[in-house]
Amino acid sequence: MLLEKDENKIPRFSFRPFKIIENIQIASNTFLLVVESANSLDHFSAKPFNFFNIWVPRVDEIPLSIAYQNGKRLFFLYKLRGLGTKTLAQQKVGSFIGIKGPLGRGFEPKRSEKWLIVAGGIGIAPIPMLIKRALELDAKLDIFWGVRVSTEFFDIAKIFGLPNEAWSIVRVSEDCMADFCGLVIDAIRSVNVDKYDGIIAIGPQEMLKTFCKQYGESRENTYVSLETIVKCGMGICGSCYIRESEKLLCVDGPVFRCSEVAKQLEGASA
Amino acid sequence: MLLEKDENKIPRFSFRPFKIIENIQIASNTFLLVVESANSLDHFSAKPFNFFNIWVPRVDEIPLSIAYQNGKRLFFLYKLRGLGTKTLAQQKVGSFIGIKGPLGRGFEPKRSEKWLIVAGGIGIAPIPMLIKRALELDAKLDIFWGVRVSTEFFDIAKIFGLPNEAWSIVRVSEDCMADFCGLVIDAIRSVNVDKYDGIIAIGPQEMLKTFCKQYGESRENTYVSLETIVKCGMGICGSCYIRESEKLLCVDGPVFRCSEVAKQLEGASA
Amino acid sequence: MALNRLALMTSLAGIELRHPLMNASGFLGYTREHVHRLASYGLSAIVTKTITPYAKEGYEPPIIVALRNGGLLNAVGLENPGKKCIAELVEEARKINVPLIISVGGRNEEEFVEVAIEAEENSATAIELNLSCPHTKGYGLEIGSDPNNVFSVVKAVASVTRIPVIAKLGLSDRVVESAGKALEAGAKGLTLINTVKAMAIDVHTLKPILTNIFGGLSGPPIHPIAVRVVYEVFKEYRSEIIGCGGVSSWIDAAEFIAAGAKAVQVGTALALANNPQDLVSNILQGLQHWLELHGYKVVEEAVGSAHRV
Amino acid sequence: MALNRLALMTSLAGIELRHPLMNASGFLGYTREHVHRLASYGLSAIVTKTITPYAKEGYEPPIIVALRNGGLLNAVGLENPGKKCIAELVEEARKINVPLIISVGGRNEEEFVEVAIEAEENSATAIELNLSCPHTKGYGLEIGSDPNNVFSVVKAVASVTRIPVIAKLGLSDRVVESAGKALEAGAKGLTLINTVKAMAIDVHTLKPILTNIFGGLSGPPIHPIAVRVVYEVFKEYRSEIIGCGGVSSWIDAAEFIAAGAKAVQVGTALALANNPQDLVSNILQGLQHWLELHGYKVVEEAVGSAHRV
Ligand SMILES: Cc1cc2nc3c(=O)[nH]c(=O)nc-3n(C[C@H](O)[C@H](O)[C@H](O)COP(=O)(O)OP(=O)(O)OC[C@H]3O[C@@H](n4cnc5c(N)ncnc54)[C@H](O)[C@@H]3O)c2cc1C
Ligand SMILES: Cc1cc2nc3c(=O)[nH]c(=O)nc-3n(C[C@H](O)[C@H](O)[C@H](O)COP(=O)(O)OP(=O)(O)OC[C@H]3O[C@@H](n4cnc5c(N)ncnc54)[C@H](O)[C@@H]3O)c2cc1C
Ligand SMILES: Cc1cc2nc3c(=O)[nH]c(=O)nc-3n(C[C@H](O)[C@H](O)[C@H](O)COP(=O)(O)O)c2cc1C
Ligand SMILES: Cc1cc2nc3c(=O)[nH]c(=O)nc-3n(C[C@H](O)[C@H](O)[C@H](O)COP(=O)(O)O)c2cc1C
Ligand code: FES
Ligand code: FES
Repeated sequence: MLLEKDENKIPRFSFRPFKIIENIQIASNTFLLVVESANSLDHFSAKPFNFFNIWVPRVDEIPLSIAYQNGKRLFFLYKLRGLGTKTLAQQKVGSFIGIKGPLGRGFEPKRSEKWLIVAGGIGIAPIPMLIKRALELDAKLDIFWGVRVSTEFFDIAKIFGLPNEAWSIVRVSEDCMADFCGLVIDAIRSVNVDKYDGIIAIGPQEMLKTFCKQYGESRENTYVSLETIVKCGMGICGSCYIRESEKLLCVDGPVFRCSEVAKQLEGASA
Repeated sequence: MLLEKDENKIPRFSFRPFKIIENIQIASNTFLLVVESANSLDHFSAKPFNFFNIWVPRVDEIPLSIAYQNGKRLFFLYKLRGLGTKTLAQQKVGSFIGIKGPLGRGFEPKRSEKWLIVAGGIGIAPIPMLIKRALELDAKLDIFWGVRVSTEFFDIAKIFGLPNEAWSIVRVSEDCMADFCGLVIDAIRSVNVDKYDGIIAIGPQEMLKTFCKQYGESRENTYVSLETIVKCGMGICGSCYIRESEKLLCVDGPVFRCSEVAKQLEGASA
Repeated sequence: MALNRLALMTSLAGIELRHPLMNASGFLGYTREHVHRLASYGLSAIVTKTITPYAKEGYEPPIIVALRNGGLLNAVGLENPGKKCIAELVEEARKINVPLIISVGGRNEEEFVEVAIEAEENSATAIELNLSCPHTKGYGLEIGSDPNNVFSVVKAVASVTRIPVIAKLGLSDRVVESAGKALEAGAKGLTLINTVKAMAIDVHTLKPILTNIFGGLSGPPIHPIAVRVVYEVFKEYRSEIIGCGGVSSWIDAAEFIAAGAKAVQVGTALALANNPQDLVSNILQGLQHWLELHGYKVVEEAVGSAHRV
Repeated sequence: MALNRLALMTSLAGIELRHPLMNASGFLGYTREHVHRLASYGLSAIVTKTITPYAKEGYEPPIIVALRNGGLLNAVGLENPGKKCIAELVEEARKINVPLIISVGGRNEEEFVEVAIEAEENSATAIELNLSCPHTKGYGLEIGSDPNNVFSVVKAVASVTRIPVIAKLGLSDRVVESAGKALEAGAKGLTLINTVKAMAIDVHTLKPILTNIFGGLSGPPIHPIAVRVVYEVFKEYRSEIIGCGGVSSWIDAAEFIAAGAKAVQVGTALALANNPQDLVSNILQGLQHWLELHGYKVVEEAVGSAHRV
């Protein structure tokens, strides 16, 4: 279920200072960032699939999904890509970064629902937060997580201390070192999706495109969490627009129904 | 008891639009102004002896004591003096004026106390509000109200619908057409002030000066409500400063202990 | 409450407008999808992002940030796809039947003319010359703060286009003089004002927040400055003005109209609103009440009413 | 928490200050009683209301009003009792042992010099030349927006006084150039900035609110503009600067210091605070924490830290 946006935007759209508590590599090319608000009065509550824009001073502003929240502590999982993420990985514990958010709309199952989750690569990032919320909502999640090489895996249950109930995870890797060998999109072919209240996929655009082709046309409750270029995160700069749609990813997303982003995903192959 | 000032000052220090509901002469040279907030969300609660700065557009900004409050309606009693009050008297019912406030600190008896009130002329203005509050606080007020000519009197009980309990009023006029003949300051000479928890005077400076000389030196609980030139009402312009004191009337007043304003009252005779 | 369509109608530089409220340039406005989204807000006209002759990359993020004072600070760097996008924008606006004003930017007269011609050839409704961006080197205020430059750019554009030319001016010492020059050179209307040059420093990292260091301040903080400029310019020339800067309620819009504006642009408040549609309709409802309160039958009668003192 | 007196010490134009926080001119400051009250706030120095040679009546009220955007709008009209009050102010400040900076105003060099001499003869600590009031005809910004005028006024005053001269400049197109001219002419420090010319109209009565129509905008709305000016001027000249404009928390003050200010003035926030003493001590405590956070032992080390990028 797509959630509403928060009320007062001024604090959400400002960079609030957060202190880096941890910033460590946890898998190949993948980092865990833990930050804590420097302002004891700072109050926010992120929802699953909200994201935050992380300001790496003088370098970039990078959108990252909230991986977990614990009071004033925010957790992010990120993959090294270009200058921004690499510079982020160099930030030292104890130093400050600026954080804008929560941005976008949250997304979560309804009470007692059962959802199928398909994550590709770092697409796993928002899932710990989703599990946390599912536990609260008495919902069930079956997660398929696919990566290219199994060194990309890390143990979300252990990192975030998630109890092993109400959710299952099947690991899929192209190097055949996990539960299933191949693409995650192939791994779910055998699953009876009809027994779920909804399904959501998050990962590379190619994967989402295939996913929506297979499941999005016949089923209403098929969602994807997209990526576009996010600059401002505030609905102003227009860089995150969805092709042939009025929607902006940073305001209305990142989660959309497959039907809303058909044209956008088409473009992905180009 | 002097009351604390309100919290957020931005709305108090802005001119909020009020519609004129009534603006009629009720005694010689004396007007009753009733206004109502044009903004249905506007919220304020004035205390006795708070004052408001009334903006008479393009002419002046005039400090007037709150005479009474009834929900969104504010009541003022004013005497014609110069251009500002004369122009105010010409404002038509239905037109708008801007109002800044509540300003200053409020002043009220403590629960179940008994106070002696000495009002000279238009110094009666804040008294209806004080009576209203006294009724709520189960306090008793004995009021002496002196004027020069008895055409200056008006019936505050009737105008504001005040029940005739818990307060008494003795009318004093120099034209000998009232309960007592002479100056109000003479009228109270026969009163045993020791039976009161406190006494407060409001009126012309000369009267306050005499009052403080007589009662202010021996008794701690002797107060006066002063007038000085009030321009901004915000503690900035400095026009309302109290001689040889750190206090500003618009911020710390208009009610002071006699001991705080000795030098100021001295100046009054000059 | 239904809006009184007749009371709210206005016109600006010969453009008929359903009501006085359009978006400010730079809030979306350079793709077909943006135009569509803006139209859904219920605006009476759409102003594009400032378009330069060729695609222009903006600055690296951070490019926009909210400030403690309730305003926004931005240095986007006039990022836009270049004049080639104009055809698509006009087409989209025509489909949904809303007037489209092309905001035009350039480093010199030739560049302004180049984009203006493209706008005209595609039959855009009007042109707004951005002579006022306070933070993009070589553009905007670097040209617009000198009344003579304003004159020559407006003149160059006005003499080659038949669609109305609106000059958008920013805060500068001689803004009133610049306004006069723009009118003299053929501008049919003026948009007043753009953002005000400002900056923000993050005290935890000791770094300027914007990648460009300097940016433009927008939103409620600049509204009283913008009202002042509108008032001064109207007083001097009684010209057709679009008030812009810090409008977030009907009161702000009414202030602009009383100061002399016939139309009003909203930028920052659209981004800070939870629901831009509601924001627009609340402002319009407030304006309509306000007109009724004063017995004005049409917006026109309220324009410049604060000068009748 | 007790303040670390050593860490907060600073100096400006040769004046030793217990900490960086003084009041902005125009908040009280023209009677003995005002000086006393200001001193009770815990400020490190007191700046007087701008003093002109002879008593000057201000405008009729409304002279100051709060705005919806959190700022104040004022046009007091430089009301003051004239230079004769200086002796009393200095005497009071000496009694309570706080440095007193006389803000000096005038319509021409002679008037500035006249008041400056009075200040010097009474042994005031320093002089702040108000070259920046945006709304009083013939005074302030009408002089201060032209760098050559700034030069001649500062030169005239600096050449006849030995006490430090600080030039207070306002927002104008050439403020950086003016700052350079002021320094060249002998100013030992710069106060940046004054209020920004603005206005407010009451939409219910359709009247400009201030009797003077135009006034100066102060408070949080102008802070990012002021930080920008401080940053630009510091970058160019590395001069001694007092940051002024919209400080209402330690963060605002720290931003000024990081931008290049050695001291900070607070005006509007003093008036909007429920308790000015608490405001001052909260800002100072915040600043002290901030210095510690960055490992700075004294304010001086933090000055201009945002330029080290
Ligand atoms: C809503 C959202 C949530 C995201 N959550 C996560 C997450 O939790 N973990 C994670 O590792 N990554 C996440 N990403 C992707 C992450 O933002 C990019 O990896 C990052 O911005 C790359 O920055 P860079 O400077 O390192 O790489 P660059 O050198 O800038 O670019 C590398 C690649 O990243 C893409 N990219 C660059 N900038 C952006 C941008 N501003 N927005 C989107 N994509 C961009 C480009 O298309 C390019 O292919 C998310 C993206 C979005 C839009
Ligand atoms: C806190 C306070 C509460 C007041 N409450 C009331 C009230 O409830 N009813 C009432 O009739 N009057 C009240 N007054 C007095 C009232 O403000 C003045 O009568 C009014 O301002 C005169 O304005 P004017 O333009 O008509 O007269 P002016 O021609 O301006 O002056 C006439 C006289 O009024 C005094 N005065 C002028 N302006 C001011 C000013 N801004 N502040 C104070 N005194 C001024 C002058 O000393 C002068 O003697 C109050 C004054 C103060 C300070
Ligand atoms: C992010 C952003 C981008 C802007 N881009 C432009 C632009 O491209 N062209 C232009 O003329 N003005 C631009 N502006 C200025 C706005 O059009 C407007 O003048 C200013 O924001 C004041 O209005 P507001 O307070 O309603 O936002 C931009 C403003 C912002 C905040
Ligand atoms: C009511 C008022 C009166 C002022 N009077 C003066 C003045 O006499 N001389 C001067 O140099 N600045 C004057 N100023 C400007 C302030 O000193 C200061 O530059 C400005 O208010 C910005 O600071 P702030 O935002 O902290 O108030 C005045 C400001 C206000 C609000
Ligand atoms: S990222 Fe700027 S509009 Fe979405
Ligand atoms: S009236 Fe201005 S300080 Fe009191």
